[in-house]
Amino acid sequence: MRFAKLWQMVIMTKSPSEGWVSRLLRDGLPVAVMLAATLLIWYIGAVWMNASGAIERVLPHDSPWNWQDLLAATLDMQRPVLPAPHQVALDFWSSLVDWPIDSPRNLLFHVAVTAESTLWGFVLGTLLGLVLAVLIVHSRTLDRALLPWIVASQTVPVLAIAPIVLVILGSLGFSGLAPKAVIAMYLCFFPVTVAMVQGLRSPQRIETEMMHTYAANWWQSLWLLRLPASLPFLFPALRVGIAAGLVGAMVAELPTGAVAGLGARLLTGSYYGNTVQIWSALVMSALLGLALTMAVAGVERLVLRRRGGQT
Amino acid sequence: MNNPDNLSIISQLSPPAGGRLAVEIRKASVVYQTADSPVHALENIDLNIREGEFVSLIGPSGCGKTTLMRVIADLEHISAGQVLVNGVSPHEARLARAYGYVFQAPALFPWRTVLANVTLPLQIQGRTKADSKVIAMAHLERVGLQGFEGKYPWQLSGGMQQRVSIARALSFEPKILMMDEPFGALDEITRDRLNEQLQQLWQRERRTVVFVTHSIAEAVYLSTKIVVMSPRPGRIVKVIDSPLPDERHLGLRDTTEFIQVAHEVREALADGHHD
Amino acid sequence: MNNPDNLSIISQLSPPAGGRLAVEIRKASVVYQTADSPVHALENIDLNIREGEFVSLIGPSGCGKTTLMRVIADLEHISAGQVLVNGVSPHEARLARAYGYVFQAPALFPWRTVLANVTLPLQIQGRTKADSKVIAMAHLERVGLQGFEGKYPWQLSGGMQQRVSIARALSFEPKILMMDEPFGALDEITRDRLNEQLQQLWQRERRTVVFVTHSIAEAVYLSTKIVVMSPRPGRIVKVIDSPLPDERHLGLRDTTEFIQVAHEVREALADGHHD
Amino acid sequence: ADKVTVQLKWLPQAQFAGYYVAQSKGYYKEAGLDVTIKPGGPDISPVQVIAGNGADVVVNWMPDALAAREAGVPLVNIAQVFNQSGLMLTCKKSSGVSSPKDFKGKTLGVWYGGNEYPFLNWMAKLGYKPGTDIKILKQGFNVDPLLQNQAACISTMIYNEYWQVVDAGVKESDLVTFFYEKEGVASLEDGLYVMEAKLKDPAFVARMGKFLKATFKGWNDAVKDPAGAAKIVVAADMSGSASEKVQQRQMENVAKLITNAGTAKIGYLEPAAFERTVKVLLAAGSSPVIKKDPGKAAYTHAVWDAAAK
Amino acid sequence: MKPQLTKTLLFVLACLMGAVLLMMQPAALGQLPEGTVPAGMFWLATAILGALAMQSVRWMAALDGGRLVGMATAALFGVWIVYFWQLLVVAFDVPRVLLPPPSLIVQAIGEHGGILWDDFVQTVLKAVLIGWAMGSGLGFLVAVAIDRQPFLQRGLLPLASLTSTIPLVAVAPIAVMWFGFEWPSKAAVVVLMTFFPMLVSTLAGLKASGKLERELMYSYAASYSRTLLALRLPAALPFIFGALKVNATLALIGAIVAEFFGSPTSGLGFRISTEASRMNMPLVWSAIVVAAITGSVAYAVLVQFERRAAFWHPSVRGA
Ligand SMILES: Nc1ncnc2c1ncn2[C@@H]1O[C@H](COP(=O)(O)OP(=O)(O)OP(=O)(O)O)[C@@H](O)[C@H]1O
Ligand SMILES: Nc1ncnc2c1ncn2[C@@H]1O[C@H](COP(=O)(O)OP(=O)(O)OP(=O)(O)O)[C@@H](O)[C@H]1O
Ligand SMILES: Cc1ncc(C[n+]2csc(CCO)c2C)c(N)n1
Ligand SMILES: [Mg+2]
Ligand SMILES: [Mg+2]
Repeated sequence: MRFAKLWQMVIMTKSPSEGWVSRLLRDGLPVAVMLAATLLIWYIGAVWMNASGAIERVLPHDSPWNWQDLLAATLDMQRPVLPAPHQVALDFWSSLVDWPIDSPRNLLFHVAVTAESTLWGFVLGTLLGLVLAVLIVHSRTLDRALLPWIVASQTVPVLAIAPIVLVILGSLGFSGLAPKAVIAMYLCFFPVTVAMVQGLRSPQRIETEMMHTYAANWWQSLWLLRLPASLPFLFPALRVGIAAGLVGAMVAELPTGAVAGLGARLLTGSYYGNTVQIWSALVMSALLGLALTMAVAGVERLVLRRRGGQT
Repeated sequence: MNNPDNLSIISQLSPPAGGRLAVEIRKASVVYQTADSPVHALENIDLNIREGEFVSLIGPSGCGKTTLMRVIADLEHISAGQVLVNGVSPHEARLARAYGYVFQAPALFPWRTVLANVTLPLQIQGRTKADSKVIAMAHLERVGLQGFEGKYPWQLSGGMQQRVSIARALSFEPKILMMDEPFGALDEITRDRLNEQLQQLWQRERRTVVFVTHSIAEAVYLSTKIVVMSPRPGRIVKVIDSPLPDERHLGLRDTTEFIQVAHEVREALADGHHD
Repeated sequence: MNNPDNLSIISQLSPPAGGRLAVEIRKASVVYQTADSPVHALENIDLNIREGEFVSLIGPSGCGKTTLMRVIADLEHISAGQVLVNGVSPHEARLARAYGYVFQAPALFPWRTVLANVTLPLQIQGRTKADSKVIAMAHLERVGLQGFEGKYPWQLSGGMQQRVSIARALSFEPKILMMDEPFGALDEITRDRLNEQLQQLWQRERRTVVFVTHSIAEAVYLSTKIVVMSPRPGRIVKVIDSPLPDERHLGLRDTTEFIQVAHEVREALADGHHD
Repeated sequence: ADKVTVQLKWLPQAQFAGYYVAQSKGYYKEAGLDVTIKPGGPDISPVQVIAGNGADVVVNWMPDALAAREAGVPLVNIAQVFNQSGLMLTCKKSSGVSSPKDFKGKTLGVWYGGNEYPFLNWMAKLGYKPGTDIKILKQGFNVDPLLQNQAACISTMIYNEYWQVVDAGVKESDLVTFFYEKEGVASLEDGLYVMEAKLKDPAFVARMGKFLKATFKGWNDAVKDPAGAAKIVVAADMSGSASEKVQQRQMENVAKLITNAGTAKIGYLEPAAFERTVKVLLAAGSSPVIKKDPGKAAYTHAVWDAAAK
Repeated sequence: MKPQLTKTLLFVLACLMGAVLLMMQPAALGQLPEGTVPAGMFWLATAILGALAMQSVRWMAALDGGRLVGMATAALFGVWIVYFWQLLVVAFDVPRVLLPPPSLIVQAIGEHGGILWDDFVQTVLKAVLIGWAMGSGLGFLVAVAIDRQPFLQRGLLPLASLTSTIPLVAVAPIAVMWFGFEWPSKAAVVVLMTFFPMLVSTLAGLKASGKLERELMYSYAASYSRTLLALRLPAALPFIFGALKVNATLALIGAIVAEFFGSPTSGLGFRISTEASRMNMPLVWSAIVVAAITGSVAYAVLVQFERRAAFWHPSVRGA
């Protein structure tokens, strides 16, 4: 019961008075139409892009075939350039129901692996981002010396040097989850730092001066004014951050031996020429990304509600 | 350099008769360093404020009213001269929580309820939760906001918000109440009502109040002493001791006595307003 | 439902004697649909504004002054009743560029110079560049801003910005000038000066002006007709035709005649102010 | 038990069946070893891993290992599992390639990361200048460039990628293949390498000896029973992508590269084969893999001898 | 203010001199005889220099002055980082395949300047620039096009957020399959990565103009296109530039990573991946340095453009 209520609060997007039917119509209908359009384009694209491959490898060379054969062939290829939506859906579904949840052939198994390193990276990255932001706001030295380098740090293609990072961390004794979490963290912390620097500085002068007239100390100003004021900045950054962390975690899976996880699944799909598998892993990673950002958005809503529902 | 000296005589002519000095300002100057040229926000200011006085600062934009308030509140440092608050430096006075400051905007924290906003300074002073709550509720009642303590600031009208801000400034019982255009953003009717309430509050408690306003009527209605300032550089043009009785009501504003004082203030303002 | 009928008699009692009707409002209502309950922003409003009149709307916050202005300016639709501007619907009047609107904030485009801001409506009307510039310069001079045409808005003080906004509204010579608390954010001295300039402008050109203010003094000083409104639901409490002479100066404000009208307005306000 | 970590060169597949079989059948445990098998992948350089102390022994190809030696990571070959090269160039007939002289003007897919040197050597021999006479593309992990006709030929392994092309629907009769072994540019592939410094420790040598012995036992089993090996490999694949059918076929082909399986010579590095590889590598056109002959220090039979005992 | 400046500069100079002296020690040059470790004195000197370096940055930061001082502080900080990287990597004898000292990286940049230039041309001038311009441009145009269609917006934006969570590692192999191994496939990845941030930002930017300003235009009976040009696009500029800046780094990273999945034989990503597996770490790091400098310069250039174009915005004019 409590859970149901909580869940309702999480998924609630508009004021409760608005009927869910009208909400569904207003928000759901456009999405449904766009989805349908996407599917249609996808099918057309599948036929279009697979045609030459089908003619070359699938359709008989010696006997005649008509366009229906071609159509059927393009939508049911072993190694399509673009698999048809129903192929992906079937593969996706069968991976979920045909295998036990702890089997490496079940996508949820990989979701769990990737989500774990993503979440660790997210938590660590958020903490790092918070600490850096507090330090930067606190110290002019760090503001001037560090902030430009934090921006520059993001122009280093971490994804490109993930293998090196992994080896270096490995030589320091970190292996398994840790290096993946570190790379996810590297991508996570930046948006948090930038937003929090902005957020911690968002209190107007009048507000900081008010705290000054109360003779509040640094810690009290931080805790009572700066942190609460920065929450509206923090949450959008967290949403960006967790998506970035997912990318980091998946990339980091490749050089860890691609043992398990959605990134590994993508890689091996590509390696074994299993295009359909790539696409269902891709769909799954997009869904995971959506779920994670929605979870953050849910927490945001709960927190903002606790402080009165407005920012 | 003779003009200010001239003027300072005025304030020195009214000696600290009726009580101890709450604020003592001697030859204070404030110069802001800006990119192109220094701004003389205050020049050679002399001013005494006795305990229990209601002093209004009035003058055109940029004449240094806010700066003067900020100097007293230790939010700004003087470039020359001396300032004493309750006999000590503004810094010590601030640490001793000698004053409450009400800004032009209510500056309430939107993530805190009305009650939590009022308890904020108490919490910072280390009072217990229960204590703070009792005190805060008492002050909310005093400004007529009982029943609203659970609301969030944006659920209140502008006038109510400003009253919360006043309750907050009063809550830790500061000796001095500093108010910088507290009613500037309100409509005239609400403003009148708050003026009346502020008057009654001052009647009851006789705290020292330093008040900034742009409205002549407001200054005359509220104050026992009106300080008229002029800009570039910021200085005091005239200090007018109000002949009005201490007990006041809004109807007073249509009396000739009131109009007389208002006229005097307007003339002083026009004198100082030379651009 | 009888009360408004009652009140509407007042405005019907003053027939369109001295000129054609610029604005004609008959039994107009505006209801906002909100999440919980509908807000009756305006209810059964009757109002005639003749050409060349200077009409002030005054009343407590939320009484519908802005809504009324917006209805006339075709920024809001009425839920019931009828509104005519220059004899046509507000929509047609807007397309015919019948009015200039001055908002409470200056609403200048920060990426345009002062001059470019003023020429904007002229350009939209399809005037040539050279033409627009000549007209804009003339209007900038009229509000005392010659020499500032090359500056950007943020390089001006609040009062100067508001004057730019007025020059912009005047520049395309609209028959009606709508001003929604144009001086609300300014200090009293600057405000006085702009009031004086506005008065002189109206003297010279006798445009129809609809003006919203919170200040009784301002309303009395400027208007030929003062419309006092009250909230929940928004309605007209009283329409006061000013007995003051058309030619006015700031000194007028200390006369008994002025104080008399101000008193009348204040009383009407207090009547409508029931909360 | 003694801990041993082995870093593979590629994803878990039958190419490494010997190790998985030895692990699965408990041969390592019997030898008193606790072996960790780290799978590789496209972004894993076994050399970096062993230099970063992430493994005791790595599976690597000789060009890569000798290049690492020159770059300051002194790897030493302790055993050569594959005594034949499985590397080949696979072309579509339809692209107009039927012999090496048809390469001119064509796009050829090549694996980088050390594997390009034998190829460049070959092209140098044929007299082609990369970039002008032929166009080279850095091939990814799969055979798409050939299927999408983006390249006339691509690099494949006889035990793996070649069959992926076939599985994709291209008939074997439509393909032309060039084996490096036959073109005389082959270099030694999967071998076991350790850091030189560690070999000074007799205990390490003994441990590796036990490791080799158990590993060879695993390889012998795998070669004998490809189906069983495939099952074990599939079970070890945590990505859930490997299939038994594919792995069994791979194992059957890998078996052809271990011609000495089942004999006492399994895993023995023939000095002559080593010399041949070095020669190929030293002569790779304008930029040879290695600039100087590493000499006999680059391999040792000490561990193999210990295992043979 | 002036003496403060001189004092700081002198101190920085003294620190740098000390740094040069320390760098000339055998331990710092890696010239210690095989098997010996640097002496305690060396570590002591290093620690003291570290403290001095921190102090010098602190003083530099405390100077009054605008962006120039800020840049100088950041530069000084960077110099110290590189310096201690060099010192410690050599002194600890960290294997070159793990982390090469900066000196070797600089040397590699010098030696392989030609190669790196080719890589730069291949990756940055072709894939990144074209992809970035196309992706951002397309995002902008689509945003303007669907600005008037709330239905399309409500339908597209959730899909956009869904798409934006697709990791580029998944897209890159598909792009190579579809568009070939040359730069168009990299550009395609970049287009996909940059399209949605620009779309979303521009849509937000077009909504950023104040209600008052929009009503002003309405009261002038201004046309849709007029309002767009005179009001809404200028007001959207800060948002558009924000997206351009984010996209610049995204594009660079995207193109480089995409090159891992098949490429011609040049390009920064190609260089990084092939040289890494060849243990040529100095060259790998050279390519990374080229990428990082490119990204930072692009960012800085965009900031300059923004200062010109959105000169009126409070964040630019420093109000
Ligand atoms: N931080 C500052 N830096 C530079 N000049 C300043 C600063 N603060 C205020 N000034 C200048 O000092 C003078 C006095 O400002 P102050 O704010 O005290 O005026 P004020 O009387 O409160 O005006 P207002 O009625 O507009 O609030 C003005 O000319 C102002 O421009
Ligand atoms: N868009 C809206 N939706 C719902 N209610 C509205 C809206 N705009 C105004 N109102 C309500 O309509 C009433 C009249 O508002 P209006 O802005 O016209 O008042 P006003 O007299 O201009 O007040 P003020 O002096 O504060 O500007 C108020 O109660 C207000 O809350
Ligand atoms: C990045 C990269 N791509 C391909 C290879 C070549 N390679 C070596 S072993 C092996 C397995 C064959 O099934 C393959 C493909 C490599 N070393 N590195
Ligand atoms: Mg002020
Ligand atoms: Mg209004």
